[in-house]
Amino acid sequence: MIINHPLLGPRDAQEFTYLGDAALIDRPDALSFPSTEAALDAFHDYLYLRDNPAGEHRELWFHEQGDRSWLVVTRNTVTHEITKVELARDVARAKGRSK
Amino acid sequence: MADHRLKPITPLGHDVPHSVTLGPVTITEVVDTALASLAARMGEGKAVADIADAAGIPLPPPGKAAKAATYATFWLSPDMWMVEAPFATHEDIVAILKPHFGETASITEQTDAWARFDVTGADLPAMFERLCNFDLRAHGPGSATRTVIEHLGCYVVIRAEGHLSVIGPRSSAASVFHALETAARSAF
Amino acid sequence: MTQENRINGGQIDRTKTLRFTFDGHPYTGHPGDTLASALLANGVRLMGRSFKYHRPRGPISAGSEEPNAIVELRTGARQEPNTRATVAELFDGLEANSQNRFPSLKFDLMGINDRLSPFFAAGFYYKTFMWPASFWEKIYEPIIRRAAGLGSLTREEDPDQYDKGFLHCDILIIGAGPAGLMAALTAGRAGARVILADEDFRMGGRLNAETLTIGNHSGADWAEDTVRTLAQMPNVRLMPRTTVLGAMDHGIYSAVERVSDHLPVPAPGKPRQILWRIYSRQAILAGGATERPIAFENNDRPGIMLAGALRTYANRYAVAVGDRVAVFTNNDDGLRTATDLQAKGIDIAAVIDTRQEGDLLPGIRHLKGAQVIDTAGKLGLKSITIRHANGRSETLSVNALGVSGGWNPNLNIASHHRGRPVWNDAIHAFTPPTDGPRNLTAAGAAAGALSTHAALSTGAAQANAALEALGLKTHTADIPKAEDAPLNLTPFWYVHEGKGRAWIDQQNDVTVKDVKLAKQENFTSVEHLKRYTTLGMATDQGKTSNVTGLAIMAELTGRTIPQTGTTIYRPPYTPVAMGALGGRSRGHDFKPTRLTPSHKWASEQGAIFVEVGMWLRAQWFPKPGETTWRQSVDREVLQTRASVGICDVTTLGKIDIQGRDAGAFLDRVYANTFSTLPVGKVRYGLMLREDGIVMDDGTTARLGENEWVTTTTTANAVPVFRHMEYVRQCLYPDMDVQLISTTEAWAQFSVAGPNARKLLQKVVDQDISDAAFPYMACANITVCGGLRARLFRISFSGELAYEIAVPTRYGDAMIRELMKAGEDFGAVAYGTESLGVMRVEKGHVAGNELNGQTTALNMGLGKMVSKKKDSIGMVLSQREGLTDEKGLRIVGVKPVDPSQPLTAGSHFLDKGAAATAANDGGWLTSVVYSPHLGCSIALGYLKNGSAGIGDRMRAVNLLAKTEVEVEIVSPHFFDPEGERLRG
Amino acid sequence: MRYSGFRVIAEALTGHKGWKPAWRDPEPQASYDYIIVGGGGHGLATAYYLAKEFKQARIAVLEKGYLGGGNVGRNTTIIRSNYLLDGNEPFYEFSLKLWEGLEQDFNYNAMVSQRGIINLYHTDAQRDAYTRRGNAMILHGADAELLNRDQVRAMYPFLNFDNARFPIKGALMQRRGGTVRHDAVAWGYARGADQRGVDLIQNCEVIGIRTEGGRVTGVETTRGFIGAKKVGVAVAGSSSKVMSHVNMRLPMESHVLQAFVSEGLKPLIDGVMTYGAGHFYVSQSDKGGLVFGGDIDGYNSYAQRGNMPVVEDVAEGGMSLMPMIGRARLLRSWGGIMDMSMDGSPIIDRTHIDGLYFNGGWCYGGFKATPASGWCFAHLLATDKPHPTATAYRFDRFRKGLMIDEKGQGAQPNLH
Repeated sequence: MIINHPLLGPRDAQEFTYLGDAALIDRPDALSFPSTEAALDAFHDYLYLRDNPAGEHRELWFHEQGDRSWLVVTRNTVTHEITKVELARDVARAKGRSK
Repeated sequence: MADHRLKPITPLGHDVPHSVTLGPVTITEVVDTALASLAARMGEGKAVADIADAAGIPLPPPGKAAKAATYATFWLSPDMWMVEAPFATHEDIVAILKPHFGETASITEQTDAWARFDVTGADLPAMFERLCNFDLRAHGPGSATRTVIEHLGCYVVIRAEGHLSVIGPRSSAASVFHALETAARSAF
Repeated sequence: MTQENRINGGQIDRTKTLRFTFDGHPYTGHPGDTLASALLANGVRLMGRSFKYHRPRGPISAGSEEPNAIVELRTGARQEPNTRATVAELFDGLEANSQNRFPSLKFDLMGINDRLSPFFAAGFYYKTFMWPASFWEKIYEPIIRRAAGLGSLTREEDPDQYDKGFLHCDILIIGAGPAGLMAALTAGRAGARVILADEDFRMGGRLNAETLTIGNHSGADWAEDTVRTLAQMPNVRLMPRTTVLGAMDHGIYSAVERVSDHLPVPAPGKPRQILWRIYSRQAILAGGATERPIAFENNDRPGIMLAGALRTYANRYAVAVGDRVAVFTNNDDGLRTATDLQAKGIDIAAVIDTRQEGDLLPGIRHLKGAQVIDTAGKLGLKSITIRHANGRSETLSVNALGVSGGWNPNLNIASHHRGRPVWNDAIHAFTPPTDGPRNLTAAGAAAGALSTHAALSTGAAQANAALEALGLKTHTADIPKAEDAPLNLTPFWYVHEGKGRAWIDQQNDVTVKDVKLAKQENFTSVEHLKRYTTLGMATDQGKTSNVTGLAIMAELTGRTIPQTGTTIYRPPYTPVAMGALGGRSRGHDFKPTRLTPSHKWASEQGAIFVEVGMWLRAQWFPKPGETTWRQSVDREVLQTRASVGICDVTTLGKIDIQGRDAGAFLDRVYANTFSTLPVGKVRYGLMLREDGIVMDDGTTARLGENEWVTTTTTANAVPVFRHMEYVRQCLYPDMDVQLISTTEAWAQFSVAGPNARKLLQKVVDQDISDAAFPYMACANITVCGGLRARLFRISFSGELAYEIAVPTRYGDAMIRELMKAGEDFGAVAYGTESLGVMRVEKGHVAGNELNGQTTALNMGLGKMVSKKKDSIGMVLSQREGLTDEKGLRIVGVKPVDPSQPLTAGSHFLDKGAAATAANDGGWLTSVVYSPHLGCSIALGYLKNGSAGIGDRMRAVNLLAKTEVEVEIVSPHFFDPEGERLRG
Repeated sequence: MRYSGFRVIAEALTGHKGWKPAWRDPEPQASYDYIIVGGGGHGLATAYYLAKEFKQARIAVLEKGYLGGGNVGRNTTIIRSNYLLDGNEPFYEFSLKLWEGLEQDFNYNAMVSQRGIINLYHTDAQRDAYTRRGNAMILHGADAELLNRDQVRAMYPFLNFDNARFPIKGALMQRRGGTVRHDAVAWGYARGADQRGVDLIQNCEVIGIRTEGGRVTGVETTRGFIGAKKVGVAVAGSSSKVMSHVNMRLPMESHVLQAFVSEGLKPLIDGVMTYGAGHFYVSQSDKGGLVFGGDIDGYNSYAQRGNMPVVEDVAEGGMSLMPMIGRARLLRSWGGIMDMSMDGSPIIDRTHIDGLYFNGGWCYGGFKATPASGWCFAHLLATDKPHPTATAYRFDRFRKGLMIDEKGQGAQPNLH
């Protein structure tokens, strides 16, 4: 596969390490829950449950053998066609994540 | 140059840099360059660019290398570059760079993290197509990229027509060198 | 023997004669021959035996689709089983042997299977050999396994090298027949970067096999001219002997180039083959088509071939397979064989044409509406029996028969993304799918355009389409004049008459009867048909048989052929040597080797090295007179604890962390708090995965207000760095943190033992007295008169200890300097074994305890997980299953009888408890021999362990049938109060 | 119709006219007591045991393609019970015991062949881990042996003992491990189920699950609605797709695993072998092909095909372990879709919908589990209680922190 890196252009996917669903960016804030149980529920859903779609999938790839950017790649899991590649940092910021 | 009694060895374990010529190419260990990573602190991109400009340190865009009088650089990561300088005058490169950048940048010594092999000769693409997926036929001098050579992440910096550097992890210098030699023998 | 079947013409170099042997008999051939063509020239038709029935077989093709003529090529370690004689390029001194026969090809005892064939119908083995149960492994299967298989490997290491590489192009053209050549010419002239790959050693495809003309040239001459023109273009790369194996994602194609297979041995330093990954922006499949046979009784005798192959042998290789030949066809292309061969002076006995309509060939006995219903000739064809349209039978004496049931486009690569082939009623064959790999089109016969003219024009058209897609200027090419005859095929798959066997898949001996049986037993899905009968599973992957088989199934089930569908086309297009896929990564080059900065010195000391991930580390340093490793390790440990020892610890991962938020960042990635650490201090950190399990541990030093350096375990250096980047970029994108690995930049040595400070003070330029440099201090210092260095007062051994780091190029000098400075104290170098002994004595966890399944609580470090801040893993570490009071706890273990050795991996059982899972009390993780305690000691995870301190249990190793009575003790065997490291 | 050697001989002598269809092709009925979604190995085994062992009736298996077309028809045919953890080992040992009597049980020769499996080790730490595992296996009633280097060498002298980057130091061996002819497993269960009245309905894809008041009432299919009292889903590879019909998000991802077979070769490798220093495992089929594989491609995929990096990685491992295979040729590759779960272990459990049951998450180890998976799923469907060997395979183990993580990789499916 080839991932069209937003900064570096087309790169062989072999240079990357795959993590999984880009929803992993949406990590809950551990200190924001009224109870430990509520925190456990939220973290369970966050860490363990996946949409796992047959079709378009936003997912995290790390350019391990390249520039060490984490990317959010929008890829079809049936055809492997890639339609969008973004820097994960930009995506995280767009989702309102900061420090 | 620090005045101490320790004698360095090259990445391949020699007292002087090793060199070999195979057909039209020559592969040489290069140890006379000091390296440091230069990373702009959050929100300091402009400041770092200005300081670098004043200090004679070019900051090339992604995929590129650049050279000025004393310093040469190539792009590493977003807001991060590798700075090269003559070892003889810049052995403690961090100590030299830091005063320029102060708290605007994070600077880390990288000199001995890497083993550099310069490859010179005609038809380098014929050799490198057996090593990595970096398309040398489509990239000219001033290109720099990280690529995988024999499972190792290495930087390839094209210095000039018929001259490039392979900069690989120092601990694996022998493996990188062996890969270069094997590819040269296979290609030529 | 003297090439008795050689005729005039052909593309062979008669000026040179090549000698070769087959089954030990010497023969001769010429450059340009394949093994098969040379054998046929010498009158040898019998080249192999079939898989199941051991039927005598000769080649049916002249290409890579060959199912029958497969041989063991070369001898010794280079012996290469299952090599298709039809594509093996002849070289001087070639040695080949037939395979899957005993004792000889002509007399094969396993031929008995042919007599017993009624018992070996499709799937028979699923229905028997079940009783008694134990007989399968002992009796039935060994017999079956011995009989199975085709060629053999020598079991010797393949002596040849293989290479791998990467090529880039605008347009990849697969196949250099008329379509591919025309496409290359068009794209090349337009200036595109073109790669033209063809599996043959001679480009031209069918043009080399035909007498057709292009313009004013013979097709073969046109091909040669065109190849010469293309070779002049710097933007065109010609790759003969290169098979494109498969279509991967996003325009990447795998291909193998046979660099040296046409040579006796590869030239020095040169590979036998190269595996290429070709990165293309556009690709054109111009791989031609494969002729398919018609099934009829005894259609598998040597001498019976595809009609096009008979032409190839005559026109390209100048070989008359027989001197009296018949042709059996359902289409006009088959007629060409008759006319071509007749023009070569070969006697055409008859053309048996299943079609009623159409013109008759002049000057040839052309029988319309006729069929071949049987053949004779045990080791080679002697005669055929035909049935005329009027029902009359006739036997014709012939020694070669060409069969043509039509042509199947070689669409495989276009279907590698599982696109379904499309049935084309004009040629009665499947053509490439419409939903094939993106940016791949097909041209020529591969696209179903079977005439020469169609090949040339579709080749040019697809090249222009590709150019347009690339935004390049198209090139209007003149299409030279060429034949454009239709195929005129009337489908005819098999002769219905006859009680005998009519082969479909010749190698695997799948016959029409087997397809009928599959239908009878309801294995009617095309996948069931394949799997039940083994149709198409042989080395040719059914290139000549699949479509015929499924067409017959379609007829039997009353479905259409497209309704029946095909099985799935999978890479590789033709079988590919494992060596090529493995490339250079084998033997010692399987993975890169990482050497420590002190490697050269350690080698000089005669150190024993051990693989630790990619690293080679000194395991121990034997001294003269030491005969066992224990003697060396005991000495190293005792001397370190008594005085001082030095160990290269460079392999630990080092990550430089800078930025104004570095402290806050560390608080997130580590379970404990770092932001409060003063400058100049080091702290131990515990890193959790988000699921609350321990990921890694190590120390982090604060060298400046915004400058930190973290160490990771050797094994986790890469994943920890990746994880930190993930936290930095994906979770906290606005934190001011910069990361870079400095693992290799510094040579780092541990100096441990009561005399560590005294030793170090001899090389360190600054004061490192306890007051100036207390426990857990760190600083940038200089050594040996001014070399920049880093010093950390940390201890893994439990001794007064430091880690000192210098730039890697000075690591070799540093270890020599340290050893020299230590001479007064009897300093020793120690390796990983001693490191392990001392850390177990101190109860420090390492890899065997940090196994990805254990928690901080398990390790007795539960208190380190701060609940006051958000850190990765903090929340989920609180789950009930991970906080069970009765869960695993780390313990120390000692044998009650000190003379008894412990074994890591032994399980705890209570005294008297049966060895069952219900009584499993945990296991011993790490075992060392402690020279201080004079016995084996261990760390272990014990269920409900904290309650068991002082108890006695059994450490049982059921694998070795040993057990040791042990005492459960604190994991801190040595200096539990830690007085020594503060000394 | 009963299969036997006598029958084969009798049929051979009479032109094979008497063989009956291996199974019927019935039209779906309006409703069933049990619908098993998925006619792969696990689904067919479930139906077979439901009928045979749990004496249930009115059972249908719905298969979107052809019977046995799932991963049971696309794997490397290995059986073994060499697991480490308490949650797994009893189940896989139960499965191995079922394999040992399977062919006589369902009257079909699936060529269950216990030629042994060895896991090579190359470091002391791997040896220690295998010692721990081998002991755990024996404690659970399985067989295990630890071989030293010489013992491995005696068994397979052609491995790379002298020129290896990571020298072989020994192996964990399970002699009862081996291989089974994979398609025959599906066919044997299918035929056995059909003979016991189970309707096997091919080309019938489930496109919806109908519920009423929190209870399942049937399934929507490409051949219309079919009512059911209980629905068991056994569609590994497509689990998330099917369970999304009831809005369930599962603790798993779908990944592609490639596998490979060489051309037929005369016998070389008797048993099954896994390389401990690279991603490579191999056995040799009764037809002579080397059947081998390695790691998953590592990215979410439903494409049933992979890419070159894994092909090369596997070949590198193979060449490093057995340099003699350089001149053997890879004949065919294929790709199957795995339910890669969050801890590498499966799920056999009820769902939040009454009457809807789930079986999946088999990662790349589902084939060896086929008999026990079918048996335990049938047990759950018939009795509403988990089988004693499958009590750990619950959905809520992640919430409770009771993961069954053999490899210790945590909640990242592609690492298991």
